[in-house]
Amino acid sequence: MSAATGTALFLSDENLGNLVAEIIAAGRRLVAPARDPQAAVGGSADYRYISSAAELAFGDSLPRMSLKGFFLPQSEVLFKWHRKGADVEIEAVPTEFPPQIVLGARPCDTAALEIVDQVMDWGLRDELWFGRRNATTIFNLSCPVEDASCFCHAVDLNPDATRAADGMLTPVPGGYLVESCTEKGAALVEGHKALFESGDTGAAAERSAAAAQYRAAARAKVAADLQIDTTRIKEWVGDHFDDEFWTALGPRCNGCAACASVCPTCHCFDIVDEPEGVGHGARRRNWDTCQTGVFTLHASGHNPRADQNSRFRQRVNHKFFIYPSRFGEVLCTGCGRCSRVCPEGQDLAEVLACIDELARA
Amino acid sequence: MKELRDLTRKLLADGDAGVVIGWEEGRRGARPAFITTPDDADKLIFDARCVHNLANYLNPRKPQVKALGKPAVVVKGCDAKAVAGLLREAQLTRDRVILIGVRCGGVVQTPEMPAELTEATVATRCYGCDVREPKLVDHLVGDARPEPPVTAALDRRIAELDALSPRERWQFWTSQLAKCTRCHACRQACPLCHCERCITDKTQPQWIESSSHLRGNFAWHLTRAQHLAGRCVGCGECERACPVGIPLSLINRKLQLVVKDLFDYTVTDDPEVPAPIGAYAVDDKQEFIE
Amino acid sequence: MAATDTPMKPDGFHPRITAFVCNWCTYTGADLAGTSRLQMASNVRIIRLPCTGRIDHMFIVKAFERGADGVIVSGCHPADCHYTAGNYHARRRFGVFRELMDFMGIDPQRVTFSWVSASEGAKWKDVVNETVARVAELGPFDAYHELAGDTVTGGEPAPGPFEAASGAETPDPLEELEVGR
Amino acid sequence: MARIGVFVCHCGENIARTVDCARVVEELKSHPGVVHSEDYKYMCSDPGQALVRKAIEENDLTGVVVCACSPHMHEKTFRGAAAKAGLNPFLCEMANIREHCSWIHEDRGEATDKAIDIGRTIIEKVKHNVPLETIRIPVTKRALVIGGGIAGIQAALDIADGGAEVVLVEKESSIGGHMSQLSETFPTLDCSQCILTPRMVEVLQHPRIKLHSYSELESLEGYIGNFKATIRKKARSVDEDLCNGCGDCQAACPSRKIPSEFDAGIGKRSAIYVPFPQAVPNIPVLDRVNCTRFKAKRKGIEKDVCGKCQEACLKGAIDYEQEDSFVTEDVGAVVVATGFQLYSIGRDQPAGLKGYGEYGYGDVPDVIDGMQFERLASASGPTGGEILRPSDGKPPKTVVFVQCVGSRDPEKGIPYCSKICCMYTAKHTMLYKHKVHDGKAIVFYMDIRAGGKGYDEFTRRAIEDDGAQYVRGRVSRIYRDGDVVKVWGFDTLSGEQVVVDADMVVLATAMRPQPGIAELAQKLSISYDEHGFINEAHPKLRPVETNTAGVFIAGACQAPRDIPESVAMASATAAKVLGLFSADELEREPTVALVNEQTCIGCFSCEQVCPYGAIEHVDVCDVEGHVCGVVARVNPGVCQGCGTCVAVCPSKSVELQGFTDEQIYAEINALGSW
Repeated sequence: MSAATGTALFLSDENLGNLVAEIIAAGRRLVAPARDPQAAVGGSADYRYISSAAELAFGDSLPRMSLKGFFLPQSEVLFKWHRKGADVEIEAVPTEFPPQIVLGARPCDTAALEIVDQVMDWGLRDELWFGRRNATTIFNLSCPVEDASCFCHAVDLNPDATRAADGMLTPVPGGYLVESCTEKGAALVEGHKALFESGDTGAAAERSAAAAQYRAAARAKVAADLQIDTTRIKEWVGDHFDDEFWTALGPRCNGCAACASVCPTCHCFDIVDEPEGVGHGARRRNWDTCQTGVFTLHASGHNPRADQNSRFRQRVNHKFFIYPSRFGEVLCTGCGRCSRVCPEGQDLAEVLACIDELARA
Repeated sequence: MKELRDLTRKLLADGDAGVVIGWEEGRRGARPAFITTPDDADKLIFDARCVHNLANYLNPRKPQVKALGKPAVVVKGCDAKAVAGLLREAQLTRDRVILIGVRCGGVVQTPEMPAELTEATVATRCYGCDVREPKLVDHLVGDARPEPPVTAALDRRIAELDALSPRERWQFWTSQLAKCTRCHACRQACPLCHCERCITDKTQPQWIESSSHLRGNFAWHLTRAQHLAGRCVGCGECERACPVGIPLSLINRKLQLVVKDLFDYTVTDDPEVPAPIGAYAVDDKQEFIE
Repeated sequence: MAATDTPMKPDGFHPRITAFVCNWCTYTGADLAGTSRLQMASNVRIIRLPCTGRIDHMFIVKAFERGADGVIVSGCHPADCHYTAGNYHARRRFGVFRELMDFMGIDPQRVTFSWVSASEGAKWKDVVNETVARVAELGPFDAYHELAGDTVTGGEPAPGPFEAASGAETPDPLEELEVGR
Repeated sequence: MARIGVFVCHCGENIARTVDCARVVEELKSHPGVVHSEDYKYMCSDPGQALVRKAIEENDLTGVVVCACSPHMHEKTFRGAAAKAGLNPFLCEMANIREHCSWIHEDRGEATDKAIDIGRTIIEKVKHNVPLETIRIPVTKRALVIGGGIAGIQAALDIADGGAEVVLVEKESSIGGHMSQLSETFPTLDCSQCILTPRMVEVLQHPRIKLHSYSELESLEGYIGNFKATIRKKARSVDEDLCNGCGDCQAACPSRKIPSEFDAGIGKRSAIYVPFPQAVPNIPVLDRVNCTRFKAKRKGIEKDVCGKCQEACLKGAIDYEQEDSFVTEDVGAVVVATGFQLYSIGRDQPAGLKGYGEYGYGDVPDVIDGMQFERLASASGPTGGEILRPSDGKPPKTVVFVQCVGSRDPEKGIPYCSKICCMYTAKHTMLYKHKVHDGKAIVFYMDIRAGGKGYDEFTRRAIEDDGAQYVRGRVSRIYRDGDVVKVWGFDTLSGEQVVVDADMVVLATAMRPQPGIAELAQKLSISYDEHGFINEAHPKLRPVETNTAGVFIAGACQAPRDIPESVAMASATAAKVLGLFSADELEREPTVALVNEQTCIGCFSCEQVCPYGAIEHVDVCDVEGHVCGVVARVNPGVCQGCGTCVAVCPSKSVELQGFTDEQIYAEINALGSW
């Protein structure tokens, strides 16, 4: 997953603004890291639908939530029903979506989409997920690496990965180096080619060097944090379901599930029927998470995961044993959001380091 | 600190407590610690970064904590109010817990912040705190600390919201609640949300839609606030836990002010004082009733 | 009278009012209004409960969700509760809930709380007519009814997690305010 | 799947006039779950009920919705019909399209739309109704009667004669009530005491009646069949067991100028006294307010003053140190018979009433009220039955009687008719004429309301045989002018102003409930109207019951009543009480709360708000039998079904049968289809 293929072009800061304006003027929806003007917790940007370049916040820290909500909305209608006498009429939702563009996605968020693609196409193809996937063109922002909770390199990614992306922007003085790596990405550049400076100019080499330096610095920063072997971890987790390790970790967790909310790869959903009157209503799917007690509560009242120890174990199990066992790769891109958001200081990187050490011993 | 660690060692060594729940140093600042052997007592810390309300771990529906044995919990003044709430609501009996009170001079907003209290970093809940030294305790440790810098930011924001028209408030709250993903971290983080089955998880009938559209979110947040009216201790853990940054403390604090105004009630760490909802006075205010 | 008896805005808006009333006082008072043939607006649908003590704030929320433009909660006067104290408990809860609604931007004028005794058929009529007139003035409560905002038309994707349903076009009322720590 | 039957009643024209019943039938027929829908002119009639029964049997209905009148009117009727057809009665509900629809709207379209909505709402509710079984609770076959006037006496005797025990509580020192003060009674003019006192003695001697005189109800706990009454026995200063009623104390008492309440203030009594010679029990009470000894104590004089009664009592029954004492009585039913007071027309008035200062009552000694006239006319009264006016003791030659003083006057705060005044005024004119043969009786009246057996004949006799002069009109002013009382009135028939120089004026003042009735009603959890009269459960069909099961009402505490009516009501309550006591177990509606012990967390918010103490604590055990928690449980015998526990339960782990969250949700949901 190294740097993008294709020719590197230069997009000045000014032209980034123009690109945004042109995309919006063309009536396409544009997602980018932007500030929430009303955020209670200051600082961080979120991926938002934006309406002008002024909202862009590329320089901000990692968006608080991952990109997944634009593909698996936190709540979406699957269909509506209307009962007419003895008949029930089903109003389907469209699975074709108008094109949308994401600018400035973090590589860990974009890569997560392709990882989740596997389960979304497992036996039954999730039309809503893939409808949105196909309609979306994503340009990553080469990541400066947030803080010590980042560990993408430990799960076979890196800050400048372009997995699942259609292109990438790398910050260089005065603008961004732009590389497209898919036809969709190339088409986007082509559609606005007047805004991009070609790579033949004299400044190109300087910019390439700056970009390379930027990327190398980021890689070095993230590599300093966590050194683990996910294969070793997978084996240990698979073999140590009843290990005391889990009971030592669980008590701190209060089951708030904020980790699952912000996680780019957590994709569980619950399906509910919500009546809106007599004989009509909507079937919706909503984000759900294994961190809550009701997730596994049986109708009988029995709960196979009766305490938070087993729920936290499940989270690690699913990401580092179950998913790789079935799909060949871990369900984690090392974004570190779960550690940052945890109100009780639970730290996945630390947990993985502990497991790795146990596994090595 | 030494006092706390020595006490912890003693409680564990004498078998009085199975676990001492306090704070330790984590990679991202202070975090809850579960000390089960005397040898680990030195892990414990207490400073202004110890924002967590550890009363949450006394919720009887946390079997993983129960399994560690009789708990001794380090409580600040605001945490003691939550313990009083659990006692009041029969979720705990006094003989089942050891309370180690710490004298507190305010905490910062998040455990990752530096421990220095400034007007910019002090948690909003510390404004007007009336229990710097908890009374509902078995042991009291630490020295008295100076009053933290004053910040009435929360009350000021409430006053600003109150000054708006209902339509403007509606716009504010719809934009806030639109973010809610219904992860219910606010509930899990709340020491007084202790139901076995939360009302939002009840499906027959489904009073509160579990979908995170605004309709479900309004029903949830109205209900969460209403259920906490007169019970909320203002520890702010809900807001801190919220992954999308909804300013829940505004709502909780507003209702604290309402309850004070209507029933002259302020939440207390005295478990014998009944909560205002569930009690009544014949001459309660009723100007709003035609 | 008839149709003109129903308070209505010039644009023909007939508010929908859901009333939650106690069995012993207000329901019986409404019965008395009937036996006294007191003509009143036809906009109110009554749901009978044994006591105001039984009335949960979620009834009000659900009524709004289901299209009500206004709500009436009514029961026995203080000291008259058939069950001694149900109305006192309700008074406390709704005293708080009313403030909560107001704070969250739900205009409290949409909810009438009243005491109507079994002998107050005429008062019930007044409560009905005044509530209907007041809510008619406020207009339909579409803001609440359309909260779910998921009309399945036009192929638009459901709003993303950070796309405020109403935030886009409306000016931000708190722009000037310091919201955030 | 629900199979609901809908039955739309025309109620003759009452519903059909404004509601298009055919359209209601059609619309509801297509509502999901409805398999049968029809209308009929009188659904509550026998053929109407037969339609319901037939439909249940033929269509195998799982629920019945009767769109008709208020459930308060006919819920029992239709639930009974459903039960006869084998359907659990609690699967039948009423949609009120009469009181709440057809009677209050005139626009046919609007009323029909609303009726359909009301029907839908109840249909949706019924889909979530579940069969409920009647609750059986034990009954204590003992009744508490509050008030020892004629109504209370009659109720007590009838119940006791029926075989049940009775506890009779009277706040005065003697039973007898107002009737014992009357001279003669209409329309027969027989002596009141002659017919009453034997009944009083019968009470005292009845083996199954326990009398607590000079006592009041302190509190009442429990529920139908199982009340616990706490009775305050007020300090009488006389040991009831020792006293033999000899009267020596009364004779020895030096304070003899105290206005006698029994004589309506016209006669005097001593500080220790029995109110009248035929008192039951014949045990005196010491009036501590007026007793010299107690007055001195209150003034701070430490030395014991007086003590003459104690000296006089050979039985040593006088006990100055006596204090209020309390007894508790287990009873299964309560009869309230607290009677009335006369509207006091003096200057001091309770809130909401204005008084009649312009009539000079309290200022002009010869302006008296009806009860005072009774005492003047009574052979046992202060004048020995001679009619003598209070100012100078002369027989008055012209007496003006004014009716409707306070009654039927919304301006003064009492809009209702006191009902008995027309009759007793006529009686007064006759008593007067029989004693002062050359006297002139002039009556100012608004209407003469003499409905009742022999009543109209009675008033005619007063006018035609005894020459009472009836002037139709109101009196504007009464004042003293030298030796006479000037009465300014207006004759609306002749259109002339009338001024009468009267020797005495008798005001027929309104009947009001007894003071303290509101407090008593609150103790009993029963309701009262704006005037303080106790509300009956239904004005026509349940006139002696209240909305609190097991509490009944008799006499003038419910509304102005004369003696025959009071007695009839009293006997009716006795029939109700004896009916209640006829079985060892009582059947109760199962609309009570029920805890889901699986989700209950034992926070006991429910216990805090339960007005009946119906919440119990129950241990829950794990599979090995170890106690692992405590949850709430509702005692179905104690629960009255208010549902306050449901509203305060944070996790909704308690349900109120008949008004479950599912049912209410369904009703609100149904309104989403407007």
